[in-house]
Amino acid sequence: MNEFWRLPVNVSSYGGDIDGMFMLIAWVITIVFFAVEILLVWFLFRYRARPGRKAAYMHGNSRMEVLWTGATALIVLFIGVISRGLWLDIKDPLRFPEPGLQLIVSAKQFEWNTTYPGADGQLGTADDFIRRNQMHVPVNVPVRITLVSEDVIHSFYLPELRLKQDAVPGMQIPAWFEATQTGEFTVGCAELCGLQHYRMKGTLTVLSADQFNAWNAQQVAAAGAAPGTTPALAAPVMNNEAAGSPVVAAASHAH
Amino acid sequence: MSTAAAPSMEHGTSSFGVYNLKLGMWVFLLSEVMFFTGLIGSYIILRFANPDQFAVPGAVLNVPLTALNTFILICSSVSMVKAFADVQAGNQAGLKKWLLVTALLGMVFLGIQAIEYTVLASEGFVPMAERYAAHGRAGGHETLGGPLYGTTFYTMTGFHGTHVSIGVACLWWCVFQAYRGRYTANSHGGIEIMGLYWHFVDLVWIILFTIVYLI
Amino acid sequence: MSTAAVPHDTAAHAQAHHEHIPFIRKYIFSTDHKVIGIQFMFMSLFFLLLGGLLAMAMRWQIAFPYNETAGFQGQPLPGGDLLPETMVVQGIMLPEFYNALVTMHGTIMVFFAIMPLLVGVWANYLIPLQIGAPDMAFPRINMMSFWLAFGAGLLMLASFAVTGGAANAGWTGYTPLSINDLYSGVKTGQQLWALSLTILGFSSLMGSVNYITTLINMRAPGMTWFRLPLSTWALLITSILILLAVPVLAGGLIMMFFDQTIGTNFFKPETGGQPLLWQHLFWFFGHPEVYILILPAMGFVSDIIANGARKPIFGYHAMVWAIIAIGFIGWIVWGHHMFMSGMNPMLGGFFMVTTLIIAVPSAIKTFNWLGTVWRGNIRFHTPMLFALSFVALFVIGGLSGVPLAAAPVDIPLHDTYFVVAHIHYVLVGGSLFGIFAAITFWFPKMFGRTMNETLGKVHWALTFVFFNLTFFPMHMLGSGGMMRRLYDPTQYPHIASMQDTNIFITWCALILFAAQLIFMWNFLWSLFKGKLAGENPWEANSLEWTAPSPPPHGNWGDRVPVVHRGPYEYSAPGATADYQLQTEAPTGQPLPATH
Amino acid sequence: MAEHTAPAGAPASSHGEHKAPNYYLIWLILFVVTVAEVGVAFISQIPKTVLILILLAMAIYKAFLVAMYYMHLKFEPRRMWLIVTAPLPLAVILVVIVLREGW
Repeated sequence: MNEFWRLPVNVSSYGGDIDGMFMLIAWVITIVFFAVEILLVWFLFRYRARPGRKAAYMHGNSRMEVLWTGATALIVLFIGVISRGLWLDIKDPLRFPEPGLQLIVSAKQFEWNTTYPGADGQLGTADDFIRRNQMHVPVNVPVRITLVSEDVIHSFYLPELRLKQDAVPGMQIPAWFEATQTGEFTVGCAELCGLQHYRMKGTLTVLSADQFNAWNAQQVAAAGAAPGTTPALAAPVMNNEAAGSPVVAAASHAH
Repeated sequence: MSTAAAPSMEHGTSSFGVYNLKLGMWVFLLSEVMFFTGLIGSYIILRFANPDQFAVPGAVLNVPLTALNTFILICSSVSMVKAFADVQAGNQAGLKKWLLVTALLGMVFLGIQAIEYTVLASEGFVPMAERYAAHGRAGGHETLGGPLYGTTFYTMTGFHGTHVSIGVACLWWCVFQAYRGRYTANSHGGIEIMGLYWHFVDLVWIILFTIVYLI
Repeated sequence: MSTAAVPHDTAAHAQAHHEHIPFIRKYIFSTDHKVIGIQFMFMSLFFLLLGGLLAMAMRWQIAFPYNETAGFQGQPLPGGDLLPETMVVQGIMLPEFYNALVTMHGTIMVFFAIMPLLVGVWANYLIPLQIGAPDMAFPRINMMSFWLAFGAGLLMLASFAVTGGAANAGWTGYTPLSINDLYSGVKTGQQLWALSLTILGFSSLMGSVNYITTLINMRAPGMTWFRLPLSTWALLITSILILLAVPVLAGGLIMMFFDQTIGTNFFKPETGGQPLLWQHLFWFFGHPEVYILILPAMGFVSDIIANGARKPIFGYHAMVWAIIAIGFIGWIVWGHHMFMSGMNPMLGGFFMVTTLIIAVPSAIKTFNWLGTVWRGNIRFHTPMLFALSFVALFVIGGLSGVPLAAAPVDIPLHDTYFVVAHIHYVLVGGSLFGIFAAITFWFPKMFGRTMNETLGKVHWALTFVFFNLTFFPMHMLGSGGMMRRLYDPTQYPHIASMQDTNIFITWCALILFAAQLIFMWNFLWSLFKGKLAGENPWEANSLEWTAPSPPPHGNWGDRVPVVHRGPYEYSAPGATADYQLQTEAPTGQPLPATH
Repeated sequence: MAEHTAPAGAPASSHGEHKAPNYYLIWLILFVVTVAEVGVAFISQIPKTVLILILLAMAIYKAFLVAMYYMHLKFEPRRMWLIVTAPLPLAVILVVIVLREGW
């Protein structure tokens, strides 16, 4: 079935749950699909018009109505109930795991800029550094990102990490992922954002912890050598709730 | 095939006891409710998101003047309903008189709104203003609100004003028809739906006045 | 009634001067609901063709992009030389033109093809005929409704010719891309887009005020609510949805237009405006709109399947309540279009549950259609084939909605070709097949001649096969991670690896498009040369089949039909034929004890 | 197709049975409530939330009066109410759900 649906390779901690849920639903709807279509084709064949025959005269059957209404309701409610927890695990900031790394991903036509906390491990300080269209993260560490946009709506899409989240100008939207394998993966834009939308792509490089620390140290050194890197969150944020508050706190979205 | 003599176009087989024209107007007003829901809803949402952009009541907008305008619109509603009552009672003179009063009151409302807009604009309060100060009334040049204030104020009151303008035009048409003797005690659907529209516009203003000017 | 045998066409035709209405009043500025319906049909079939052409150009670009670094040589767009340099340069489509194609294909198909084909055509044509009324409640407002829609269509077409080209921010027009030409490169086109849709909204409102009033007030004697054909029921609920949803869109569009032109700030984030507010307003309209686009087709299909199976519709009351339920629940599901938009995740949970619940009335309808063909005596005429295909394809479209409705599964699927496949299964496999069924079914009533059955069946077979070959593989492209609206999908390695599928889809889409030319030919040929149809060529029950074909202005002259029974009395025991017109008086003959 | 005509019987059947309400009394109430609204709005002692609720209640009461008496809804058949109140839940749904966004 994975082959049939051509799912991209999964390197996300919660990707397995999403894929499992997808497969479960895929099986349910495949069974329903075959049941209904085979029944339909069989009826069409069995009850095709023949001379001298007359159709049955009936107006319905209440018990059948109750039966298929109830059965459908049960199936969809079951799907709803099992989906809800997973949805909140992935999207509700209150349920996010303790992050090992916090990043700001700022979208603009047509690039993804990732702000790293720099030497002090704090975002929003002078030693932050920015990488364009290149994201480096350590493996097996929950990464919390805050999505902002400088111009229009973009959608931050990591197919292999089963993550998609729009970046909306004027909002700071939290998201998280945890990569389970090292390697290079796709960063794409899933929301039409202008002429070069199709080229708004980047690379996510998942490194081992040691490699990541080495890479980070190297970047920090380079950034220190060339001071004056603008601090993160250059995007003008008019949202009153977020204005002036620290990045990560603001990201947790008052409900 | 069994058939029956066709009823006239206006009768039909009614299951609501309401004739076509009136039912059609009510149905149309429902869509108007949703239209103003979109506008007022957007206002509420934008205001909740940006409370600092909206000035306190009276700081920018001239509440006494608008209260007078509200009063005028309420008066026009009562004159409209009197016109309807008179045509039902067969009182042609009363119909003409009250229709004229209604149309004139509607025009006074529009006139006052035009004055209000002119004064506000001269103070720098325009739909696209980034920042503005209300010279004169609030004293000094301090910033009283943000860009969304003007945007929403003019859009909402402007759309209401457009509705009033359309209403006034239709009222004059009714006046014209009334003078031609078009409406009788037995045939006055035009006056009734005119009234429905006019009262609806009044009703919307009652809500707008409270939400935009007083809160 | 004497006109019964004389077919007259809406196209310029000599027979017009048999009656003493001047040509322009009879065919152009007509207040006859049937002429207005036919006018809507010609207009929207034109837009359907245009929207299809735009899709073909898009498919060509997707299959044959120029991306030599990744090893894709590209193919010049056939006929691209005819287009100006602002769209196609030396056979290579420009990204801005591609984005305009994406936008205009969606806009034209949804607003100017499918919606008028379902509502403008059939609500006008069928409602008075099926309820036994001489015309609409407000015939002149009805005429204005058509001409406003026509004007809106012209405006939309004009946007291709203005500087900067047509709108290119997607048919959903997400702000701020759609309000700022610094971001999209399109100024006038985007303004025309908002303006045209606002005008079309007014047209739809006029129409639905008319339909609702007519349906409530002008039913023939004996036509109780539960004797209405399901087409009419569906059109009633659709009209209510239009009435209450379209003004919200119109409000949003006007705000958008002000943002674009006079510099207001509703959707501008830099001044505190809310881009997501537009999405909420758009989808608050947009989801009822989805049901506006499918409910009427469900109604037509119910009528046609009962007719083809020669059997009463299974569970008439359940069908009616399912339509009403879809109409109600449709108002509280719009957030599933915004699962990834950054809205409150708690809301996401709420919308997921409501969305899944809507599967229940859809399932009720599907099973009732199955129940209708069960133990029938099925005649496979062209409308029946399209109606049955509607059921088969709606099942796929409905089921593919389930993974999209389950919010966590939607995370990888959102904004991918899975969604494209889903919407096309519903809008083409569903609505358009329903439209083809309806056109072939009521064509004899409209024009007094039947369409050619052989051509009809060839058209059906090709459409059915190539529709599935075109759209089914898109599901896998989507679960494989191919995003929507990509000018050059080969830019992404994981999509480039599926490029052979894209090429296959494009060829199938071209054949699908070509198959529609058969329909066009059949339609035009049958207008003039089709076999003459009597009053009731399909041996159906509902009231329109008691009027002459085509019905004269006023439908039944100075009489109205009196209704004695429901619209689905097929194969009733004791009846002389296997159908009984709704006007057939009760015989008083006792029913036999057994059958 | 005279769209401006009421049928002969219609007004009698839909309005004949009730006594015309006292339009001037309604007008007086509307006037008094409007004055009260403006007055209340400028009393700064009242907490903001309470003030908003009071003002909204007054506005809705006025709107209710206009609809019931001037638009004669009180004298329409009950099933008209079904039609007329249909969009109100939708209006509430739209505003409440979008506000739940947490902006």
